[in-house]
Amino acid sequence: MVTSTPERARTPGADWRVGLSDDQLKELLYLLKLCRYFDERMEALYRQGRLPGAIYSGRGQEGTHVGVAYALRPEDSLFPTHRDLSAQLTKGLDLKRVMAQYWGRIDGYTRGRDGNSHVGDWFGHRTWTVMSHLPIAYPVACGAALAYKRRGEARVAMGICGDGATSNGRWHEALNVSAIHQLPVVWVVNNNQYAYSTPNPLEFRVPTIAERAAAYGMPGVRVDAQDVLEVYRVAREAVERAREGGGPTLIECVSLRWRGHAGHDPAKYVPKELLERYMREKDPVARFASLLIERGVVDEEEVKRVQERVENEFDEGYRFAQASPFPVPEDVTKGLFTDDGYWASEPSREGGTG
Amino acid sequence: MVTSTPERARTPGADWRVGLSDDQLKELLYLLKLCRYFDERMEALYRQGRLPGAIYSGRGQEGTHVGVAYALRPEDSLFPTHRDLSAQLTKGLDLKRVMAQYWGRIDGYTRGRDGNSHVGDWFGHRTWTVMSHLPIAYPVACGAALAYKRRGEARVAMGICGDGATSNGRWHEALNVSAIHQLPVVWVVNNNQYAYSTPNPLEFRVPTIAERAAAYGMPGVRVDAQDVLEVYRVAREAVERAREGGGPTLIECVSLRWRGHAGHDPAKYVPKELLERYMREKDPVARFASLLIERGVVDEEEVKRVQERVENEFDEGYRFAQASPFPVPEDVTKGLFTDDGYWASEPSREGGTG
Amino acid sequence: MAQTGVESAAAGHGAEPRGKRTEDGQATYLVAIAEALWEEMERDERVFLLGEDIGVYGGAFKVTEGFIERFGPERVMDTPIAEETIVGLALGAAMEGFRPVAEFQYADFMSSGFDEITTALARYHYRSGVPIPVVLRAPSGGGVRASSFHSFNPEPWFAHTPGLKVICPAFPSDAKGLLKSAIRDDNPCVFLEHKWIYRRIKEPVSEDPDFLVPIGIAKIQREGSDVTIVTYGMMVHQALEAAEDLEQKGISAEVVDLRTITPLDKDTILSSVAKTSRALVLYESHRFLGVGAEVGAMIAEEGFEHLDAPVVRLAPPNVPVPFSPVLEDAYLPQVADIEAAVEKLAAW
Amino acid sequence: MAQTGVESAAAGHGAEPRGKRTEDGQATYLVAIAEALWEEMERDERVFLLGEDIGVYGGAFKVTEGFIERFGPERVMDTPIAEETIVGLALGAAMEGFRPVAEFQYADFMSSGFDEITTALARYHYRSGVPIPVVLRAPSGGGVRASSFHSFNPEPWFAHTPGLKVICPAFPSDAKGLLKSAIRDDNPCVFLEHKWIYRRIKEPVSEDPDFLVPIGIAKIQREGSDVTIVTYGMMVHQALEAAEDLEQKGISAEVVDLRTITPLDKDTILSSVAKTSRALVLYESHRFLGVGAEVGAMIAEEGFEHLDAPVVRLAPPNVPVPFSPVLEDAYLPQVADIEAAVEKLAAW
Ligand SMILES: Cc1ncc(C[n+]2csc(CCOP(=O)(O)OP(=O)(O)O)c2C)c(N)n1
Ligand SMILES: Cc1ncc(C[n+]2csc(CCOP(=O)(O)OP(=O)(O)O)c2C)c(N)n1
Ligand SMILES: [Mg+2]
Ligand SMILES: [Mg+2]
Repeated sequence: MVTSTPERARTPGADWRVGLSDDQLKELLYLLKLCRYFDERMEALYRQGRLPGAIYSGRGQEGTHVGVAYALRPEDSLFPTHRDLSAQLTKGLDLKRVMAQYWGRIDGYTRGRDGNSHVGDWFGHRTWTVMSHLPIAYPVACGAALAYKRRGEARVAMGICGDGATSNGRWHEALNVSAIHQLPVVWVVNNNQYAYSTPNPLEFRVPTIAERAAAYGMPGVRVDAQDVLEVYRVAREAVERAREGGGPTLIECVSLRWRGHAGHDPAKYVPKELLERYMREKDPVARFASLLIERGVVDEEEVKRVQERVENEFDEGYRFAQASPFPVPEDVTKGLFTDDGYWASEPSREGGTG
Repeated sequence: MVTSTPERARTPGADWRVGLSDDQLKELLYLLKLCRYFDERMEALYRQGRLPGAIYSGRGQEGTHVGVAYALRPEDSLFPTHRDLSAQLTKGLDLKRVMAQYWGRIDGYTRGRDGNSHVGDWFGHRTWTVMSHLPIAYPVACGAALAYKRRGEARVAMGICGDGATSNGRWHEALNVSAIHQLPVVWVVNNNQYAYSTPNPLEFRVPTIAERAAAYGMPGVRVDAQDVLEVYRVAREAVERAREGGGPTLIECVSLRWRGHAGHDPAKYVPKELLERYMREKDPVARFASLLIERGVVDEEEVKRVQERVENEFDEGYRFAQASPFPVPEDVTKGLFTDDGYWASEPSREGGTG
Repeated sequence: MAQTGVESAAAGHGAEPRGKRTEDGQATYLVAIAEALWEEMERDERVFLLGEDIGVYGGAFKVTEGFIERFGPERVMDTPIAEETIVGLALGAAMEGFRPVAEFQYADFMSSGFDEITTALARYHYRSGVPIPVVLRAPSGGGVRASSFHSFNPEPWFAHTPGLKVICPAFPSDAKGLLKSAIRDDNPCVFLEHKWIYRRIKEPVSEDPDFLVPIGIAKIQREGSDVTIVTYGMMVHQALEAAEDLEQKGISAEVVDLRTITPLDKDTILSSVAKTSRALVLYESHRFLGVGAEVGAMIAEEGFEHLDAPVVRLAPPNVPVPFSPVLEDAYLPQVADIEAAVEKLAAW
Repeated sequence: MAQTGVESAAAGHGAEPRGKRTEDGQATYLVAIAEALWEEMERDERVFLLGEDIGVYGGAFKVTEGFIERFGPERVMDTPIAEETIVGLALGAAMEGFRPVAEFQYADFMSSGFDEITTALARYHYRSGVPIPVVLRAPSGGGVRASSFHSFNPEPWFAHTPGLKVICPAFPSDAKGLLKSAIRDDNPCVFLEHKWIYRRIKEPVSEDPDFLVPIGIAKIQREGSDVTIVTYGMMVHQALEAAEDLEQKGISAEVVDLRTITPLDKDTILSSVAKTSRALVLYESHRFLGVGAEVGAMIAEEGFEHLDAPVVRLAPPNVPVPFSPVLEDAYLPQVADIEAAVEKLAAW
């Protein structure tokens, strides 16, 4: 196992920007801000009772989500969980359609069949439509990676799951099979130190998750996810190794879940000091903005403009979602199988009670 | 991970008999011979079409089965698989009732409800009634061990499974949970190098199974199972550690499956030279008999007498099984729940069509 | 008994602490369940709880809030997300004399522990004679806008599996009495709590520590003479609402609440049908091979001579539970659907 | 068509290689299945096989013997004992354009991959629109003295699960034609082969590479006028044997072979019942909520006006499949039981 040393990349001589252009660095900033703002606003709407269903905040973990997903090419596939909406947004999902999903509208990616972060866009941005059962997409990521390998395509599948999901049998099966067949897959564990209320020591008895990679015969890396560039660097290395036939890698990104498991959870079980320290010292969004200012890539003005852009996009998405009709009730039985052609045709935009 | 060195125990100064008395050494010899003879005779009966159902030979792995089970006390529990009948016999199961089980008779431990090595005797010798699904008893062993820990009893649970079963998610879950809660459990993997026809390299990509123990935060030991004393020594160490509150251990016992997966399988996929070498050089039964003769614990005569005893017991068991009646057909629906008292009363010995 | 319509928004996601009885001594379904657990843990130290986030957090729905403070982390055991092993832990401990009660965070995740439930837990006794006093509790069912993975009704899978008793109470008293019976039962019981009911339904509930409701006995929740509605779980409440409306229209519906799916109380069902000659089987699990398939087939076989009309089934279609309120309402049988079906039957 | 009694001893445990067609061109059920796989792999390179021991070994029942030599280890992929992941591999590869056919060594072990089957595989399309051309093949059923863990009939679990097509052929031609249809279908299909039938039943089978049997259509295997026997799988053969005997006694039984459980061919069932006015539903899965529960309830609901007698069900009791021949024979419906049930129905 390797523990990545974030500061290394900043030492004189090393390329602090890990090969990224100014435009790319700015794109990362935009993504971090977008994900953060989306998360904050959606929670506010939830608290006001203006959002149906559930929300799963990824706040504090943007370094993980944006960093790993940014290492993927459009043709690579992503298999995330409930917590990883920011990774899906980084992969390119349309904010407007994501928001329509949250409000159960026909323009949501699932056409109203699912809500919140249980979203995906396979034929567009090649992301798995999230399912709750943990980590049910890990074995599926093996299957996609198998397809790439069989066809000799230079593509990679990435699976993300939480620390808690690593206790589940499927996690072991998927890592094991990916190693045996040297599949082009990258396994990301978003170790935010809690599975709902359950802390790491009740999930496993080893100091790190990354060291478990050895049990499968694959490299393991542990990275501090406050630093999006370091996460990106580590992920890119793993993605490129996989792409070149070097097999799977396990990456543990360490952060803290700033909010409760879901909207209703005040997360009193997280020690206050720990949370405050993370929010103060390890905010991946604030850190990255400071870094870019410090390095002269952007100035305060530009950061403000990014923030404005993000807010506008959110408002636009919100209006789009509210204007999108509900699905038609009669369609509830359609599209279970391909046979009725429901998904092959545009959905009806009339007749829903919205 | 530790790789045990069988020869170490034989070096001058070391206690070659690992603390066992002459009587105990002789008991081991008897058990090895019993298990071997039973295995051979049952296969012969199967080939003659005189045995219904299936058989799963454990030949060549007696060093594992006898060695680990001999390290348990009567009050410890054993959770074996289809391959591990010899471990159950070592734990004390009555050969006669085991044979009645093979022939579907009422005196079998399952009262005819299951056959072959899918046997167990919970209230007697504290062995799990084997189920096929791999490794379904591993999580159950955690539960038994949890009970011992909770009550402060100095008891241990032992789970056995094959190399192939380690690829299954349950294996990971059980090891992980046992480590988190430091349960008094010993995990034995009977690595006979094949899962049905599937060789180790298609099951995992690490050199050994024992080294996976590190991923759970428990000790791992790999032992050459040709040497029953060394297996016993390693198992006893693990059992005693567990008993004293030291938590779980993973033990990998390496041998080779001499016969096919089940009676019908000629196992052509096992390289002939490999098999021959194991049969010639690594026969745990023959080796142990030679050792005891060499060390003067028994002579050729006594070995012959043990063999005779074993053969007589088999014949007696055979006669017992054939004389045992079949269950009564009307009882097929009984004993699904405790409510009808079926298992609390002696079974009817009349009315079966046997 | 208070009750709100099925169309109200998500409430099952564990928003509030479970709370206590009301001042006049009524208990919600959730409180009744918590009381059953508490009393049985007080009564019998072999009883312990295990599951995800049930300790410090008190469970996703706060059923076990306050338990860890009273009983400690050994008897209120937080487990990793390893459902196969949660079941295995319960089974192994039961074999050694404990009486474990395992909580699944949602009944949906019982599929993640399916093999240990249907193979190990369910079949062990039949082959060994060892008593297996295990209860698996799980919040099931829809109507709370929780979509496909938090609304499932697994009872048909488990009712088809030999060796499990499957319990689906609709009222606080039944929930309490049946859960206490399940904990005292020497066999594996799947106890499905309905998350729509948790905080919606309350009633006076016995405080007798030995108050038990027997497993396997249905209950007539409302007497009637024209049509029998056989149902269970959340649908009991929709059926009662429909029956009330139907009364105005001069149709007298009898509501049979199964309470237990296996063993199924055929006698109560058949006597009711003998009286009314008409049966509507109403259920929330998917229509095809849902619980009502067994009930319908059973009536058609054993109550044929009583029937003056077809045995009609009303149930959700065979698709995953959808999220959008419009779709979920189209998916679940509504009170109006029940009334229409009963009217049609009555006019047969 | 050759056939031996249900009481004969174990034959399903993969004892012999699958062999070829007989000299006169007949194929056993097992050979017909192997041909379907082979032809579809020849026709479409996106089709590949995966499962435990299917490569070098040729599968526990030798269905894929000789395949790895022809198609190589990539298209005949041996997997570890990781059923959840076998299903996940198939699903992921299907999402990327392959058409995987996964073999379960026994249908019993589908419970070990249950979550990926019923959650991931079954529900993905409804929420995403992505076609999922996956076939899960598995040897199911009893009658071969293989006891509880090698005799299971999982079809009720999967038929209740929205999003799976469940296929249970009884004859070689149907097995071949339906398997080819399943492989060409863009949806997840659970294809349950009956291990008792594998080597027992043979018949002439089409060699046309485009010979397909449509999914979702039942077949009347024997015409009759007095009683309809609705059944599938191994029980079709018992029903036909019973029908033959009954003919001697002057009772004319019609045998409807469902072939597919979902989608269920209601029309064929109901037309037959309309003709005979009497239905016996015969099935091998446990009685309670087994396939016949749905069929019985459906007839009682939609064919009520045709019925002159109760819809009778004949099925094994709700206990695990026992090993001892005496017990297994008591467990499985026997030809004599079928005859008795039909006689009783005919005399109603
Ligand atoms: C198999 C399964 N069991 C239980 C749950 C309920 N559940 C949802 S999220 C969660 C905690 C997940 O923790 P972790 O994997 O660390 O992810 P995080 O939410 O922290 O990102 C649990 C227990 C589930 N989704 N799947
Ligand atoms: C979950 C599951 N899948 C498939 C099988 C079928 N099966 C029985 S034994 C076996 C091979 C087991 O190999 P291993 O674990 O190495 O044990 P061994 O037989 O070599 O002792 C397989 C695949 C099973 N019993 N359980
Ligand atoms: Mg977490
Ligand atoms: Mg092996």
